[in-house]
Amino acid sequence: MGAYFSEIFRGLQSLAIGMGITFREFFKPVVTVSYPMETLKMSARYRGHIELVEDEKGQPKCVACGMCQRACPSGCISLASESVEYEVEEKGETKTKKKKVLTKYNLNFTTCSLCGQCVENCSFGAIDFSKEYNLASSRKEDFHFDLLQRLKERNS
Amino acid sequence: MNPTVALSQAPGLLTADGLAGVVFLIMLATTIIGGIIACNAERLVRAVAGLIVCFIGVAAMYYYLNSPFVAMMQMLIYVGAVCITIAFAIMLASPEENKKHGPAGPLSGPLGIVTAGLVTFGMGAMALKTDFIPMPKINMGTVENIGVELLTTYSMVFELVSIVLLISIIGALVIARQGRSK
Amino acid sequence: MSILTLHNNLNTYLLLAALLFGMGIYGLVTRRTLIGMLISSELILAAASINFMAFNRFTAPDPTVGQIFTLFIMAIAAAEAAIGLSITIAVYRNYKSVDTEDLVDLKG
Amino acid sequence: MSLTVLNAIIAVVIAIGFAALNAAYLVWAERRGAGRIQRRPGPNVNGPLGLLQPLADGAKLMTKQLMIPGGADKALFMVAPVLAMAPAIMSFVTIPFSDVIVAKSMDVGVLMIFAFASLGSMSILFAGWSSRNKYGVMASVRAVSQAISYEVPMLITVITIVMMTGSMNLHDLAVSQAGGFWHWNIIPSLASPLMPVSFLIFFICSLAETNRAPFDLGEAESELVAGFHTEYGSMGFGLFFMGEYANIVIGASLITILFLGGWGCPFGLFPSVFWFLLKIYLLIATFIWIRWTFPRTTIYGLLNLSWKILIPISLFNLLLTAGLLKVF
Amino acid sequence: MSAPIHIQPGETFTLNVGPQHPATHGVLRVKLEMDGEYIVHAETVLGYIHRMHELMGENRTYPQVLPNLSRLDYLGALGYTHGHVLAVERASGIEVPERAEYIRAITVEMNRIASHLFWFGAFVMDLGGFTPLMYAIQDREYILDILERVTGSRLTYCYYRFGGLYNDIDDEFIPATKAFIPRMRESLKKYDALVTGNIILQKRLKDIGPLSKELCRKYGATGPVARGSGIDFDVRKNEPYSVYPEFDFDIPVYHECDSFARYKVRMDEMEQSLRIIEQGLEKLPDGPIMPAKKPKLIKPPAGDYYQAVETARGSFGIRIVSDGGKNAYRFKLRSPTYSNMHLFDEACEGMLIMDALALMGSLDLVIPEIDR
Amino acid sequence: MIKDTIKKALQELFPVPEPVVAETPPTEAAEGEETKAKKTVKEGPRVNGVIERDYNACGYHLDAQVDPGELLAAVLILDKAGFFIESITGVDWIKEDQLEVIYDFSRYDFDLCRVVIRTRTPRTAPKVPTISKIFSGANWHERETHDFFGIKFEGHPHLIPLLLPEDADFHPLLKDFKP
Repeated sequence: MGAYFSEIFRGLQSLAIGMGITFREFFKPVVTVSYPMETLKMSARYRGHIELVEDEKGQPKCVACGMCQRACPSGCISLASESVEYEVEEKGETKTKKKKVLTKYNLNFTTCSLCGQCVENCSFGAIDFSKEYNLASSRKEDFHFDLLQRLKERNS
Repeated sequence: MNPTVALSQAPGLLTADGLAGVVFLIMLATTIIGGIIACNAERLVRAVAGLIVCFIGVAAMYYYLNSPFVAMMQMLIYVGAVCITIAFAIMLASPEENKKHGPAGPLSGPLGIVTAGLVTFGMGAMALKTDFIPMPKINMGTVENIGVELLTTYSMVFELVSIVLLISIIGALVIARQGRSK
Repeated sequence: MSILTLHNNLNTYLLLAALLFGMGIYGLVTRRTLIGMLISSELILAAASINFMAFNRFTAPDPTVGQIFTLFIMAIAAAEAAIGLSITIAVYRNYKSVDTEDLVDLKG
Repeated sequence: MSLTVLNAIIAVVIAIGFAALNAAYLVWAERRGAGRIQRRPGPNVNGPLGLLQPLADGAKLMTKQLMIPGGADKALFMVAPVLAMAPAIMSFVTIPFSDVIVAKSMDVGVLMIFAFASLGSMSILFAGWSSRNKYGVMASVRAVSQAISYEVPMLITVITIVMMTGSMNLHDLAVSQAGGFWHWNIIPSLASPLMPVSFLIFFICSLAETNRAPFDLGEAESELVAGFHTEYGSMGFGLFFMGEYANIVIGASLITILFLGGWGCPFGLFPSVFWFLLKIYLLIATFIWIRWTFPRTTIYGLLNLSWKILIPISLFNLLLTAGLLKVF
Repeated sequence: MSAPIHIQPGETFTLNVGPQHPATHGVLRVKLEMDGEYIVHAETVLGYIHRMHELMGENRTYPQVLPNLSRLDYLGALGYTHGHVLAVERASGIEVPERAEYIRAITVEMNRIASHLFWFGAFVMDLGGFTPLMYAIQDREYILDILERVTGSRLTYCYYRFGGLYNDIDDEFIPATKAFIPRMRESLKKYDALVTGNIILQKRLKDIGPLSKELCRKYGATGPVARGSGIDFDVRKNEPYSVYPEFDFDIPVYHECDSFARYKVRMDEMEQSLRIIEQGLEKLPDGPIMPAKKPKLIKPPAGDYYQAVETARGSFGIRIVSDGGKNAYRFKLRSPTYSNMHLFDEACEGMLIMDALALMGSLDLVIPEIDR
Repeated sequence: MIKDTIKKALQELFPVPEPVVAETPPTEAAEGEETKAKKTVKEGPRVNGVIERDYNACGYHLDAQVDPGELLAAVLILDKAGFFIESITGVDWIKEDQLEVIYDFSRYDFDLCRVVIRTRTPRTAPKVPTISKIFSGANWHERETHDFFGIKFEGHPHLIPLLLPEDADFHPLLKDFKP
C-alpha cells in the first residue's frame, strides 16, 4: 500500500519538475532566426558552390589544367579551353607563346557533393567556394552554373 | 397536465411552442429514419449508426415527455455504452468488412414486411381505438422524485438490477475471454 | 389539431412505438447475423420504453414509475448487449462466422 | 419574425461562433505557447503576432478538396466529423457563463454534457472505421476504450460533487460555491477532505476525455500516423480539430464550475463572466503547457492509471464523502 | 506486458509500418503481422534508399569516395569518414601527425554528441514529447556552428583527408568548444530532470524491449544497443585506434537490457564524450596537420584491410580489398545499424506496437546507413 | 590468449597440415605476410589454411580459408568461443573465376581477436551453406551477399532480395556487371 502511494507521489513530483522546466523556458528569449527577415553571415570557411577566382586583370586565374575535373567524384565540372598564341617581350625580343585559355567552365550543381576536392586539387588557387546559400529553384536548369558567365557578371 | 387542454389551440409556427413542435417533428423523422437504417442497412456498421440516430431521436422523445433525466440517461447508456459495445463487436467479429448482409432468404423480406406490418397495424389500431383516461398526477416526476422512489419503493428492484449488471459483466468477460489465454 | 402540437398527443408516441416495434420485428426476421438481430432487439426495447414513457407522461398517476421502469430497461438492455456480444464473439471464435445459418453445428 | 425565433437563431449563431472562434484562437494560442516553451516564435507572419494565422488556416482547410479514400464507407465517413463537432456545440447550451448568460439552464446539466460527450467517442469510432485504414481502426478502438475507462472516474467524481451540492444543475453547482475561493469545491472541507485529489482526478480525466497529451493515444503520430483522422483532409479534418478544441473549452468550463467556483471572483466580489473566462483560459493554458511538456503514455499505462489508480481513489473518496456528509 | 501465448488462426492482420511512417525516421518498411495491438511476426523490408555505395567505392579513387562516407550517416558523418581515412591510412601506411589525430578525435566526439542529441530528441518525439527535440536541436546547433566554422559545412562534412585534415582549426574553435562544454553539462542536467526522471517516460521504457546478451551476440549488435544489454564493448576501448588510448574515459554499460538502459547509455555517453573533448583540448599539440611526405596518388598495396571505428551507432567496419590500383577492388561497409536493426524482427515478436516502436526508436536508426 | 586457442581449433579442421601453413610460422614478420598475400593474389587462389596476420597492418588477427564444406564447422568453433558476427561479404575474383565469401567475427571482451573466415566457390554455380542457423544475424548479411554477388546460401530460410528491388535479377558487385 505504501509503495502504491509513494509511486503515485513520486510520479506526480517528476511531472511537476518537468513542468517547472518548461515554465522557465517559456520566459527565455527566442533563439531562432526568422530566416527571410534575418539572415546569418556565413562563416569564412563555408563551402558553397565553387566560383572562379580572378586575377588582378579581372581574368580567371584558371589555366584549364583540368585537375578539378579529374578530382571531382561526381563529375559535375566540365571545362573547355583553347590554345591562344600571344606575344611576350622577353630579353628584348618578341616571342609567340601558346597558352591555354578557358572558354567554358560549367558546374552542374545538382550532382555536386560539396566535398571540396576540386579546390584542394587546384594548384593555382583558381577556384574557391562562394558564400551563397540562397539557392532555391524549381527548375533543374537553374543549377547548371556557367562560372565564366558569373565571373563576367560579377566584374561588370 | 391534461393533453386535451394542449390540443385545443394551435400555436403559431414562430412562437416558442410552434418551434418546439417543429423540432419535435424533426426528431420524430430522425427516429423513424434511424430505425429504418438500423433494421435495413446492409452493412452492420451503418445499422449501428442508424441505431444511434434512432436513439438520439428516442432521447428527444423522452425530453418531450417531460423527463430530461431519462433522455440524458438514454444518450449516455444507449449511445455511449450499448452502441459502442455493438460497434466493437462488429469490429471484432466481422473481418469481411465489406460483406453485405442481405436478407436471410428469398421469402424472408416479404415475410418480414408482412409480419412487421401486421404487428405495427395491430398495435397502432389498438392504440388509436383505445381511450386512455388520464389520471390526476400525484407528483411531477422530477429527478428528485425518481431518486426518492428508486431508493424507497423500488430499492429491492434497484439492488437486483445491480446484481444482474454485475453478473452480466462477469459473464461477458468469462465468455469473451475464452480462446485467448495470456 | 395542428401538426405542431403532435408532441402533446399520446397517440403520436404510441404510433411511433408501434412503428419502431415493427421495424424491430422486421429486422429480427430478415437479419442473418447475430449482431444484426441484436440491433433489431434494441429497437424493440426502445419501442417498449417509449410506450412506458408515454403512458407515464399522459395517464399514469405517479409519473416516476414509468421513468424508473425505463431506467431498468436501460440497465437490462446494457447487460443484454454485453452478454449478447460476448456470446457473439465466442461464437465467432468457434465458427469464424456470426451468420445464423452457419451456426447449425450442434456438436459445437 | 417573432422574438423566439430570433432568440433561437442568435443563440445558435453565438454558440457556433464561440466554438469556432475558440477553436481557431486556441490553435493559435497552442502554437504560440508551444513556440515559447520551445524558444521559437511560433506563427508570427500573418498579422501582428500571427493573429491572422487561424484565418489563413481556415481558408486553407476550406478550399481544399475532401478526399474520400477508395473503399471507405462514404456516408459514415462524411457523418463522422459532423458527429464530432455537433455534440460539442450542443453541450454549450447548458453551460452557464455567468449568472445570466446561459442558453438553457437544465436540471440535468451535468448529465447532458456527459451524454453528448459520449457521442464524441462514437464519431471517433466511425471516423476510424469508415476510412478503411488499419491505423484509423486501431486508433479509434484505442480512443474509445480510453474514453470509456476515463468516463468512470470522471462520473464518480462528479457524483461526489453532486452529492455535496444536492443538484445536477450547473448553475446551482456554481452558485453553491459563491463568495471567495475558500468556498470553492477544490478547497478541502470537513465533509470532503480529499477534494484536491478529486480535482486532480477530474483534471486528468478531462485531459484523457478530450484526447489531449499525454493521453492523445487516438492520434499518436509516431505509431498511428494521425490516428483516426489519418484519411481526413480539408474541412473533415477541420471539424475534428474544432470539435477537439470545443471539447477542451467544455472540459475547462466543467472543471471551473465543479471545482473553481464558476463565475465567482476568488475574493468574493463582483462575480461576472470575466472570472469565468479567466479561469477557463488559465485551465486551457495548463492543458497546453502539459501537452508540450510530457511524452505520451502507453495504452496499458493509460488503462492501468484509470482502473488501478483513479477509479479506486475516486470510489474511496465517494464513500468517504458520503460518510462524512452523514456525520457533519 | 506478456504476449498472448495462444493466437487464434486467421485473427491476425498485416500492418505496414512505412515506407513513409513517422516512427521509421526515413524510408524503412516493417511488415508487422498483428493480433490486435500485439505483434505476432515482423519482417523488415530494406532498400528504399539503397545507393550502392560499395560499387561507388570500387569505381572511384580513394579520395573520391570520401564524400560518400558522410552520406552514410548524416547525423554522425565524421565518425564514418574517420573510419575510411583510418582504413586507407592503414592500407597504404600513411603516418598521421598527432595534432591531426587529436583534432579528429575532438571533432568526432562533438559529432557523436550532436548525433546523440538528435537521437534523444527524435526518440522522445517518438514517445510523444515534442519539446525535448527542440531543446536538443538548440544544443546541436551550437555544435554544428562550431563544426561549420572549422569544416565549412554543417551536416555532410568532408573534413578528413588521408594523412590529416582538410584544414586546421580556426581561432574560435578552442574558446567556443570550451564554452560549449559547461553549457552542454547544464543541458544534460535539464534533460535529466525534464525527460529521464519523468514517470511517463520511465513507465514507457523500463522493462520494455528486452534484448538479451545472447541475442546481441547472435546478431552482432554493437554500440549503445549492445552496451544497454550489459556488453562492455566499445571499439574505442576494446580495439584502440587513433589517439583514444591517450584519453581517460569510461564506457557506460547498463545491465537491464531494456529500452531505458539504451537510453541511459546514450545519455551517459554524451557526458563521456564531453570528457574526451575536454582532455583533447588540453592535450592538443602544435604541429602540422598533414604529414610531410604523402603519396600524391593513393595506391595501397594489394591485400585485405579491415578497420573498425566506434561511431555514434556502434562499430563501423570498413574493408578494403586492394589489388594495388588506385581504386579499391572491393569496398565493404559494415554499418552498425544494419546489425542493430536486424534483431528488431526477432525482438519485437509478442510486443505491443507502442512498445515495439519505442524499441525501434531506442535502436537509433539512420536509414541511409542501413541501406547504404 | 583466445587467438591461439582459436587458431589451434581452426587448424584441427584440416587433418592434413597444409604446406602453406607449415611454411608460414605464426611468428613470421608482417612484411613476409604482406608479400605472401600479394603473391597468392597474383599466383592464383590461396590454399586453405589458417594464417596469423599482423593486426596493425591488416586490422585482423586470424585469417582462415576453408572449403565451403568445412565452413559450418569453423563457424561453430567461433560461436562456441563467444564470437559475434560482424559482417559477411563477397569478393569477385573474376580472373580466377571464383567468388570469395568473407565472414568477419569479433569479440565483445577485451581479449582482442578478429577472425576472418574465407571460403571460395566457383563463379558459375556459387553455393555456400548458410550459417544463419548458427548466427541468426547472418540472415541479412547473406541476403545482401546474395543480392550483390548471386551467391546461393543453401538452407537459407528467406533468400530474397534485401537491398535491391524485389524483382532484381542482376548482381551489381560482380566485376562483369554492366548497369
